[in-house]
Amino acid sequence: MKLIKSVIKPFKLEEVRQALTDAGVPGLMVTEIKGYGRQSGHTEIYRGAEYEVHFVPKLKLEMVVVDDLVDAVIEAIRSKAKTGQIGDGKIFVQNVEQTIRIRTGETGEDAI
Amino acid sequence: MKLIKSVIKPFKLEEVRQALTDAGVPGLMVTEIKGYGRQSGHTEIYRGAEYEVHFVPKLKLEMVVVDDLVDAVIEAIRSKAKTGQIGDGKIFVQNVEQTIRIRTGETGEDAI
Amino acid sequence: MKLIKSVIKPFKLEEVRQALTDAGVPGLMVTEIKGYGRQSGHTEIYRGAEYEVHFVPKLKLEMVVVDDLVDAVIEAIRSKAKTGQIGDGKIFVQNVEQTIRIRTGETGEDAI
Amino acid sequence: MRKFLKSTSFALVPFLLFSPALAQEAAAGEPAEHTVFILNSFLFLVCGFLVFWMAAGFAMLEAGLVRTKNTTTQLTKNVGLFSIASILYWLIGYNLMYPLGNWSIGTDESGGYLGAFGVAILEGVGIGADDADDLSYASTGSDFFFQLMFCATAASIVSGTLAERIKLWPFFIFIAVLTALIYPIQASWKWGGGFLDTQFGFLDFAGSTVVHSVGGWAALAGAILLGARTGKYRNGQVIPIMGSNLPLATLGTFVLWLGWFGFNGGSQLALGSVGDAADVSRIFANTNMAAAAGAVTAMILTQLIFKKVDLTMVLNGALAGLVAITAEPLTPSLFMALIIGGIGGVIVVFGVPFLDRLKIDDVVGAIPVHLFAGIWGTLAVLLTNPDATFVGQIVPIVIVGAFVFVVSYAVWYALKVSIGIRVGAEDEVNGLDTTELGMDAYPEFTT
Amino acid sequence: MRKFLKSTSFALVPFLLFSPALAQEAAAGEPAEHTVFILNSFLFLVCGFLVFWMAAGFAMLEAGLVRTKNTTTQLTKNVGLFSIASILYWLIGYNLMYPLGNWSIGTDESGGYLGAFGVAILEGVGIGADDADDLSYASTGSDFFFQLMFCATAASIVSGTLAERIKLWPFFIFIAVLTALIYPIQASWKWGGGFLDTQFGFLDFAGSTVVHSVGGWAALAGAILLGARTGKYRNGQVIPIMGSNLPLATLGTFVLWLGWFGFNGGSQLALGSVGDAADVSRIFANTNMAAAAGAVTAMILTQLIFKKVDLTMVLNGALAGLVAITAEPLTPSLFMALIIGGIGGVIVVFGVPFLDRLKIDDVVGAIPVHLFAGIWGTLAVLLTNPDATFVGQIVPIVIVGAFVFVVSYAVWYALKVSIGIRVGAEDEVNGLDTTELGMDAYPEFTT
Amino acid sequence: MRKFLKSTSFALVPFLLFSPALAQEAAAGEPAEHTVFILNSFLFLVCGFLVFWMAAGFAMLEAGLVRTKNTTTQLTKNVGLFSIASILYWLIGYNLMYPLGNWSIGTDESGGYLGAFGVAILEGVGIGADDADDLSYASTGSDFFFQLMFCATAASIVSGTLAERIKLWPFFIFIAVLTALIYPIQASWKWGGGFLDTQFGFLDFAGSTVVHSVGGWAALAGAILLGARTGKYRNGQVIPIMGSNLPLATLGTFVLWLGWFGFNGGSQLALGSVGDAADVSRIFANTNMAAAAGAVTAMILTQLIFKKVDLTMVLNGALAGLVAITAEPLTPSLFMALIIGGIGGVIVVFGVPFLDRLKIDDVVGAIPVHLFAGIWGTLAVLLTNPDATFVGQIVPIVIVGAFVFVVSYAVWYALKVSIGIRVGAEDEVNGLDTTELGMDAYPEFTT
Ligand SMILES: Nc1ncnc2c1ncn2[C@@H]1O[C@H](COP(=O)(O)OP(=O)(O)O)[C@@H](O)[C@H]1O
Ligand SMILES: Nc1ncnc2c1ncn2[C@@H]1O[C@H](COP(=O)(O)OP(=O)(O)O)[C@@H](O)[C@H]1O
Ligand SMILES: Nc1ncnc2c1ncn2[C@@H]1O[C@H](COP(=O)(O)OP(=O)(O)O)[C@@H](O)[C@H]1O
Repeated sequence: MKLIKSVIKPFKLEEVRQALTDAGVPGLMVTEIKGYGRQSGHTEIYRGAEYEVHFVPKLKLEMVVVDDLVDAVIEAIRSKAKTGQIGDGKIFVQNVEQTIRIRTGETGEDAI
Repeated sequence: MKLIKSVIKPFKLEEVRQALTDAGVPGLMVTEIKGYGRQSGHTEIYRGAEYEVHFVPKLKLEMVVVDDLVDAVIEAIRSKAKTGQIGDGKIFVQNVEQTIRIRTGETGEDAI
Repeated sequence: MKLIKSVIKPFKLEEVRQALTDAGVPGLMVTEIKGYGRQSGHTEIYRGAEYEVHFVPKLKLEMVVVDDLVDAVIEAIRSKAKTGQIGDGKIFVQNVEQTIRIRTGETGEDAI
Repeated sequence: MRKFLKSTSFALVPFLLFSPALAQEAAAGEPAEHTVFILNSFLFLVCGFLVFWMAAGFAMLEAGLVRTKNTTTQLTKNVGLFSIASILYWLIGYNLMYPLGNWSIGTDESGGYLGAFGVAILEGVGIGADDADDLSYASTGSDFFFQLMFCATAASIVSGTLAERIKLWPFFIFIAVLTALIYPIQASWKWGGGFLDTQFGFLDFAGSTVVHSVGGWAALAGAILLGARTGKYRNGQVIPIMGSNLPLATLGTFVLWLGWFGFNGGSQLALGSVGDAADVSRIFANTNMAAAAGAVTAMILTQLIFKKVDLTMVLNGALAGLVAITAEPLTPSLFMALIIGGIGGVIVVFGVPFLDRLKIDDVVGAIPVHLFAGIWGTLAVLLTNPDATFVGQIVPIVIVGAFVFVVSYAVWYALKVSIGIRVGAEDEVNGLDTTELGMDAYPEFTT
Repeated sequence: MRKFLKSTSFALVPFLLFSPALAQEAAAGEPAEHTVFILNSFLFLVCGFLVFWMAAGFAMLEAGLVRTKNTTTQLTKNVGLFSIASILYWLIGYNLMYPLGNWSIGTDESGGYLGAFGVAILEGVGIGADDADDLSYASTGSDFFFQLMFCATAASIVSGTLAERIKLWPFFIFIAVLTALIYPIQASWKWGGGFLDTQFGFLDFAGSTVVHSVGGWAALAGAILLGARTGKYRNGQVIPIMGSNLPLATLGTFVLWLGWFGFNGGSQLALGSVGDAADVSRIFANTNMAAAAGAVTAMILTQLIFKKVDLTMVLNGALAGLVAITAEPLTPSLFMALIIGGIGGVIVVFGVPFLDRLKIDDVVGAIPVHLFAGIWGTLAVLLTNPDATFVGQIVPIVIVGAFVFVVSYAVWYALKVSIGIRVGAEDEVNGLDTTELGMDAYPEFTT
Repeated sequence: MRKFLKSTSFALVPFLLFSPALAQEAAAGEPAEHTVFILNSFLFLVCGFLVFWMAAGFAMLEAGLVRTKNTTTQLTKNVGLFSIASILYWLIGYNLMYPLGNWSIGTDESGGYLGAFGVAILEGVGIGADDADDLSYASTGSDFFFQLMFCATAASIVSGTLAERIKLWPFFIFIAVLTALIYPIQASWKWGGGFLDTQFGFLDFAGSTVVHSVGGWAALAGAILLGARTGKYRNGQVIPIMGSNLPLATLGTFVLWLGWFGFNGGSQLALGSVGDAADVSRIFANTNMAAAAGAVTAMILTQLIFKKVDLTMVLNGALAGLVAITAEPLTPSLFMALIIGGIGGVIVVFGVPFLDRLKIDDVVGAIPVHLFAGIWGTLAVLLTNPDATFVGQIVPIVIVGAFVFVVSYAVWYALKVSIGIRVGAEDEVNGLDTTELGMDAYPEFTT
């Protein structure tokens, strides 16, 4: 089981979610985050004082999937979240040792 | 050391927190997220237009614990977060390689 | 590649971000969380009724870095986020198996 | 409203009897007769729109004191209740409250018990002076407009207490009964020239009892039958449930404070003489003083008792000061207004936890503010108005309280056993906005 | 505003002719001549500040119904448009609207088509009665103040429809044209004594057509040329875009409701007689009833059709009720006001999805509320005012509509092809607050 | 308030001397004497409640411009300061400001320096014309109500500048001194008939100096002693700290704008003649124009200088326009009002960064708006009022400024060295809502 964590541009959520569902991802956690990366650091003015904006609003998606699904998921996100412009985001893959479904007590891949 | 990441229904927070404290979990990170899973997809109407609600408000709990505590934590969450109805949430377990307490510089299990 | 996840006091963000940039961290995800730990449990009164405040506002930083950078990152966070007072936060290190940059499709360390 | 009798009797007195006197007075500098009518009417319109504004005040106060997950519902209730009150007060309430001699039960002389049935009818378009319903008073339209707002105010009080767990439509049904029947009937007893006025000499200038305690009693009956919000009282402890938006609550309080100048000032019912102008001015000044005193008292008390100032209590304190001065905003000196309002502030600081000890869950503190401080205010008339008697104040307080509480309880009970008044347990947890309305108040802020 | 003619003719009539009559009347109890002037002026000032308050109402309503990422821009537009209207109505609009006989095209007798050019000039400081521009009416300053607010109202309507995608400065340019030229010219046709008044006997008391439909037509022209927000219509489906802050939207609606008492009540243009006072009172009562009926109707209809009450529709319903009664708030009985306002509520519940089916994206529902209900209200005059004729109502509706729509379309079009009116696609996605202003409305809430 | 002298002298003149004249005038169409009294009183009440409303405006503006973590505290300060002002102005301020000849130091003739001590006493209940304190003016209650609101306004100005770091109770103590002593004493110099009025012929119609600059000077003294917010100035750079809720800030500005019609309009102090009615109307129109011009100017300037419109500057611009016109809202033409207000807008756009360069941290821009534009407005009287002299304007500006600044500085200093005025560094970082009050403004939105 793998945890796939991905940062995307907020307005891409709906498309990506659709693609992930199609790819068979059973569940998602979506968090509003502030992203810092290459797409940062422009200057704004507030009441006459300049300041640098370091953070950009992003969404973080997390999902746990069976190993076989990892590639399809990566592909789904890649294709849908991509605008080709700086700030599109990243995908990270981590290992997950155990999963439990609270409602039923199922564990492992059944629980995903 | 393990990271236990769990999605629960928001109104269960207080009960779960109590049980986790009792089980000896020393700290927690709680994040408001939008959850997508089986409990999703009902239809609403806004100004005469139908739309599907894909996301449900959930809380994500994250805690790092010593290996020995993992089972007790899972049990604590399972028993308290369960309503038996769809959408109760999941528990995921991942490995953690290192922990540092910022205040003291302690590392490893001492830092948890 | 490692995922470094750290809880800090919100007002330390700017300093820590600066230090991380200096250390060569290319990107960050920042999430507003509620923290529970030793620095918790004081009592407040609302409309004449006492209650315990269990959670304290914190920020969670997540960044994926190449293995070589881990120590420098830990050091940067430790030195900048530290106030010496309870509630300064933690740093957790986890393994990351794969990274993809959505915009370019780059993978591995190139994508970080 | 003081000595309210829309005086058909007066209107019947031959006009000529008055004319010379009036002419003479006019010569002495007094406003011409029509000017008095115009000024009185305009006072009602201006004060009436201020009281209208209180509907917005209640809406914001309550929207600020509920949790976000119930905010849309609370807003909907407030817009809805005002609209329903507007319609039903026209349809039934107004003539029930002001039968002008046409009592269904009772008479003007003996004091009436039940007013007249029939929709409100205004004067025609472009009337001449002879066609005015009561040239010595004000236009019926302005009176209706002003009175309607009082009825709606009583209804607004209820929605705050019962927030976060009551179903939408049963709530509206109760509001319809309250504004069509309960409020007007008891109001007729005093302001329509009914038996509380005639037989007891009851004094309640702008309605500490007639309006505010009525809302409070109706809310109390509902709160008892409805039960507390899930999780409010656990293991013998009170678990505070924080209001989600204190700027809104503060805004609402300022709006109410502003509206109250109209509420009390307009209840002078006249602006056509030097004395009336000076009286309305006194009322404005006293009303403000009582509110200020209530706020300051709550500020000091919460600092002393809880060691920290509690803004929600300060807001409640200002409102309790306003309710307390409402029964007699005219006769007190500014110093007495300060005392009367200040005690209002004391009442909420102790009244809110007191209710909690009884496990009566009043989301916004409407019962301490409107009922407790309303009773206090009605009794406080004794302090400054020599015309008031203890019996003449206490008996009407009890009679109005008993009537409103019993009838409200009956209506709530009927609703409870028929269509139900409370949302399901899980619906409550998920929030009424999701389950009752399917619409979040802040869809982007709360994930 | 009914029968508006700032009556230079009147003012020309030798003063002596009046004096005896006035003196006599005064003896009979009527207000003295100067008192009438004062009361009329004060009515304008009080009602004028209420209508001013509507600018805040629109701002809050719209800020609540857009997404957070466009909120600062929407607020800026609202503050800006009111300010621009204030300046341009003084610079050009006022005399264009009230030429007082000095028509550029047309005459008072035949009915004018284009008013006078020149800035607005008020009466001097500390004038005596002889220096009043029209002693039988009201001070020019109060009239200007009141009229200006109507002009600004028409402009406010436009900003809601076009929210979340229009560029700031092109929007302001349009507002300048609207408030300097479009609104005043067509308003002169009726209220300035122009041809719609003279030749058609068109009746539009407070401006269902002259103000509200004008805003609606201008908005419609803009919406068509601007196109819908990205993502609103996808694959033949309507994708709802939720308002971000319903308490603000509700507050805005209450503010508008309150302001409307001034809007309709002040349009009586007089408070100096018993009849005028009673009329203004009727208007207040009817205005309130129509709003309440619109809200209740929308509440019931959304419950029946969608199975859940839709707060945003209820708010729109109240406003549609208000717009509907605006063409004739005086002659209806309260019952007829209920019917007229209630139908306003029906109109929005069906009008909003109807527009969506046409893929015309109206962010706040301004077109159903102000245009559709405005047309209905103008026709509804026929129900209660025997002076109205079908032709006299329908033809002006069409003429005003055609004029405003065509000219607005031309202006929008010119802006579109010159400097452009729509922000870039990515800018729209990121939100106008970031791209147009670089300033978040709630920088801490939205990550 | 222009030429304010509550004229005991006048009241002493034998009534008979006036009577015939009045009777004659009445015959010529003027309002009867009592009518004048009623209209004047009513003007005060209406304008007074509008100025009351400004308290809500300041509260919302400031709540919107601070960070969420300090919002509850800011709201508490605003409710508290108004309440404290209400009590202390009654207790001490009113008679200190209007000694009616009973100067503690000085006389009416030579010009007073220190007024009378004693609580405010209103006229009795239901007075006849003979018992009016000043039949030629207005009821004392209405005057007190109106004047009180001005005092509270001066206090409101202070809270904005010092937000986000000042302790609650020390702030309240200062407000008590300000409203009991500082404001009334200097106000007596002009409006109470004191030496600035008598000896300098100082002109300040509604208080650009007497009210607004006073708030500004008191705020400036506090800001200097209090120091900037942590993190505002770092390494010689200004680090902007964004306001958390711009819709609230915008709402607050609209509320202030609305209230200002009462502020300036009521300062005419009379509505009982054609001239007064026309003058109040001029004032309303000019006030609106100045605000609009301030907003538009700020809009254009921020676009030109910063390349993007800055909403917070536009809001400040409107307010600066209002402050600027306050010293003389009557004599300017609409065009001059536009110029005067527009320059107010220029002042804030440059004044805000200017203060920052001095490292004086003014959270909401109250010093540029109320002090800088207040000075400008007081000087601008010279442009349109031939009675004004340069010396007569500049010397009072300096005297008032010196007095208020020095005394305020002393009081702040005494507070600082005794109980302290600033919260601890960590408390400031955590937010005053947590540390001072233990209550979040939006507990659910901010994690
Ligand atoms: N090494 C990283 N660790 C964690 N998050 C990252 C990392 N690099 C980028 N991100 C996240 O991805 C987002 C997009 O990255 P950015 O560098 O701006 O653009 P791009 O991915 O197109 O090069 C950032 O806002 C940040 O939240
Ligand atoms: N594979 C998954 N990866 C990440 N989160 C998941 C996954 N499956 C479920 N979740 C989270 O758990 C929540 C509950 O899951 P759901 O399928 O709705 O109900 P249940 O767990 O009762 O079957 C979801 O809202 C989602 O946030
Ligand atoms: N075991 C843990 N797992 C996850 N988060 C933790 C853990 N321990 C602490 N934290 C986080 O770190 C924050 C600071 O910890 P705390 O115990 O209060 O202070 P300190 O780190 O100074 O001992 C907590 O608010 C919590 O969010």
